[in-house]
Amino acid sequence: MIALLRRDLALAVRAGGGFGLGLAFFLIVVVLVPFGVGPEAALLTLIAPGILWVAALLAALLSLDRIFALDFEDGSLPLLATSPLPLEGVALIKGIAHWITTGLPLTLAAPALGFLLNLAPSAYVWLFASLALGTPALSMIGTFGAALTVGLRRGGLLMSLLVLPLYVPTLIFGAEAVRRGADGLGAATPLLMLAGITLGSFALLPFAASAALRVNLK
Amino acid sequence: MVLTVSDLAVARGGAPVLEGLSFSVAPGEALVLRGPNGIGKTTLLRTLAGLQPPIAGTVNFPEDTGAYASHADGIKAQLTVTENLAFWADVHGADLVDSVFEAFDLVDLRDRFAGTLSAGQKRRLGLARLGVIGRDVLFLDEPTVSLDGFSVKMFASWLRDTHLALGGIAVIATHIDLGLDAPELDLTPFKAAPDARGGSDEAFL
Amino acid sequence: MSIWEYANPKKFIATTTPLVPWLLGVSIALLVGGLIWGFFFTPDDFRQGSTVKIFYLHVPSALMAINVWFMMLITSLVWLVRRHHVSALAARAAAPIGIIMTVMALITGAIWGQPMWGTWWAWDPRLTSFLILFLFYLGYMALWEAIEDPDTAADLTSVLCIVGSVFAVLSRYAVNFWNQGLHQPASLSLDKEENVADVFWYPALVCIAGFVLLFVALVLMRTATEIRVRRIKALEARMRS
Amino acid sequence: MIPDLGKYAVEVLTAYGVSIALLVLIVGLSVQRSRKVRAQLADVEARRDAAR
Repeated sequence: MIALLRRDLALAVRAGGGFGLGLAFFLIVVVLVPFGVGPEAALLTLIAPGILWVAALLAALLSLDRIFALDFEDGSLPLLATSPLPLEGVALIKGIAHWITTGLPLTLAAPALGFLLNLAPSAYVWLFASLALGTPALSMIGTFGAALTVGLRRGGLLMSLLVLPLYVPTLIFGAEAVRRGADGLGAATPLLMLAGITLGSFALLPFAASAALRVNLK
Repeated sequence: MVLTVSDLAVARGGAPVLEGLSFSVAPGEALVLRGPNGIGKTTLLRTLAGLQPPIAGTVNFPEDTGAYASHADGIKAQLTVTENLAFWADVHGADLVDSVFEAFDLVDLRDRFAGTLSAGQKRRLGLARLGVIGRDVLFLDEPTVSLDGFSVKMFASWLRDTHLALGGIAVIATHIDLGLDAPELDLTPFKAAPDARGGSDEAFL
Repeated sequence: MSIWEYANPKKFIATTTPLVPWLLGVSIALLVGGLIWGFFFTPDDFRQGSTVKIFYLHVPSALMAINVWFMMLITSLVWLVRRHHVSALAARAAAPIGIIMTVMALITGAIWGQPMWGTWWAWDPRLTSFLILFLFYLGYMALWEAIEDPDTAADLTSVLCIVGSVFAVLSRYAVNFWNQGLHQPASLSLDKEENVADVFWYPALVCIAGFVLLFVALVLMRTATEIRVRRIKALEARMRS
Repeated sequence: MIPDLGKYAVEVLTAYGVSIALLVLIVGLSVQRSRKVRAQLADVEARRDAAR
């Protein structure tokens, strides 16, 4: 399983696309928002938590369809399915690799982008914590969505339609944690919920994803 | 270790394509599948390898000894030849032995990125994967597509002198003569009747 | 004689086809009766005025929107566990009815909300939850449409339905957490004090019965249609080979 | 005939109109598709019987 993780990370680094594109997309969305809503600092402070979370979510969504599609096209997926690796493990590793290549850089870059949106100073630590706890869930849910649509032509659009409603709870708790942190309220509850969603996703969704993969490989 | 198939029926897209197949392959032997396009060679190989369930009958061989290979060979263009092979060896918990590079004429290509290889070289790399994963029962679907005559000979001799000589088993679907001393199985007589039972759409007929 | 006998497609069609016109007739009679009763013969609410009449549409459609999804969850599980085709097809047949019910609950809710809260749309937890439910229905139906092989589609949509149900419940909780809301508590409560006055309640019960029967009739008819589509596919596949 | 709906007449009538339209829509679509598929199936069965 470590070999698979190493290979996926090496591929992400060498193919470019992996780390760079998601981050660039995140940056562009965050830069575009003030053009849309106006430069007023107070307004930006108010909406910054939500914008940062929505932008991170969209950036994570962007690279989801590559999770399995590339391995499906070149035939790696059936070979992995007949290898000694359990398919549940493959799905789990794919989710982790996606998080390392998109969720982790987004989490690290988000505080820097917070300055652009005039995020309240008290909110930075909460922004970082909520993204660190929440983005793994985004990756794992996305892995499940990618497994559902792996055999489909033009599966990307359909996958967004399937995955985005599943992202609702993560988004709500994530943005709420930052908002409460910014207002100086206790953000422990939403953070705990985020951690719960992430743990639950990692515990259960690999099974659902591997079930979907088996059906799609038939 | 024997591969035993008894009264097997397989389906493609829910409809039965082959039925009543029984054969066994002993260690050190190969079986070549013949039959016109669309008869179900790929479907049969995928079923044997466990990628899809049979609709009737059984396939028996020791667990975790089978490997499937088709023309899509899971080669990553961004990895070097060695890295590609090392990955598959690692996944199967096997060691990457140097003799594989010689057997498949990849010695000079070791550090080249797979993306820069020609189609034939890529196929050789894909087949070399079979040499590093340490699996005994191989299910090969048209393994020689886009190989030149020389490479076909090289693959055939690896199969004969290394894999089968060490007691391996191979079931091969191919249209060309590999020069193996292997029995052939023509699938045409096993074509499923139009009203064959057991397809997933049976309840609707 | 077990209930699973009706999971045979032919038996299902033979049994349900004669029932459908009767069910459809009774449900339409109940709906017309209940709605006329509610529309013409109930007084206006002292606080909400005549808008209370929307109640007879809003509550049954909202109830159905959730219960149809619940039925899809159960039939999906039955398909995954027992592999009865009729079960998977019933889930497929129910989804479009569910989405219509969800849209109806959203629209009547918005129209009702306008005079009561002064806005067409409020990000109220209940309304928002229905909007999310609408998205779930949309994704579920889109997945059915996108996959060619019917058994693959049945498997994948069933898995989606189960995972989706878990996340739908999570969303409901999350949305509650996010906004406390303007909506009155659910009208259908066993607690007498909170309950709506009987004058409003009896015609509403008739309407709910009408909605339920209409759903049953439609689901039986649509499942039979899906079975026939599969039969056409199966016959054509066999004729080609 | 129509009871006095007071100042909310427009809202109540729109709600009833839209809802009834939606119900008619789903019933109509279901019935129409059922008819079409039945005809198609009859056609396919006839062709199969002819081929036998």
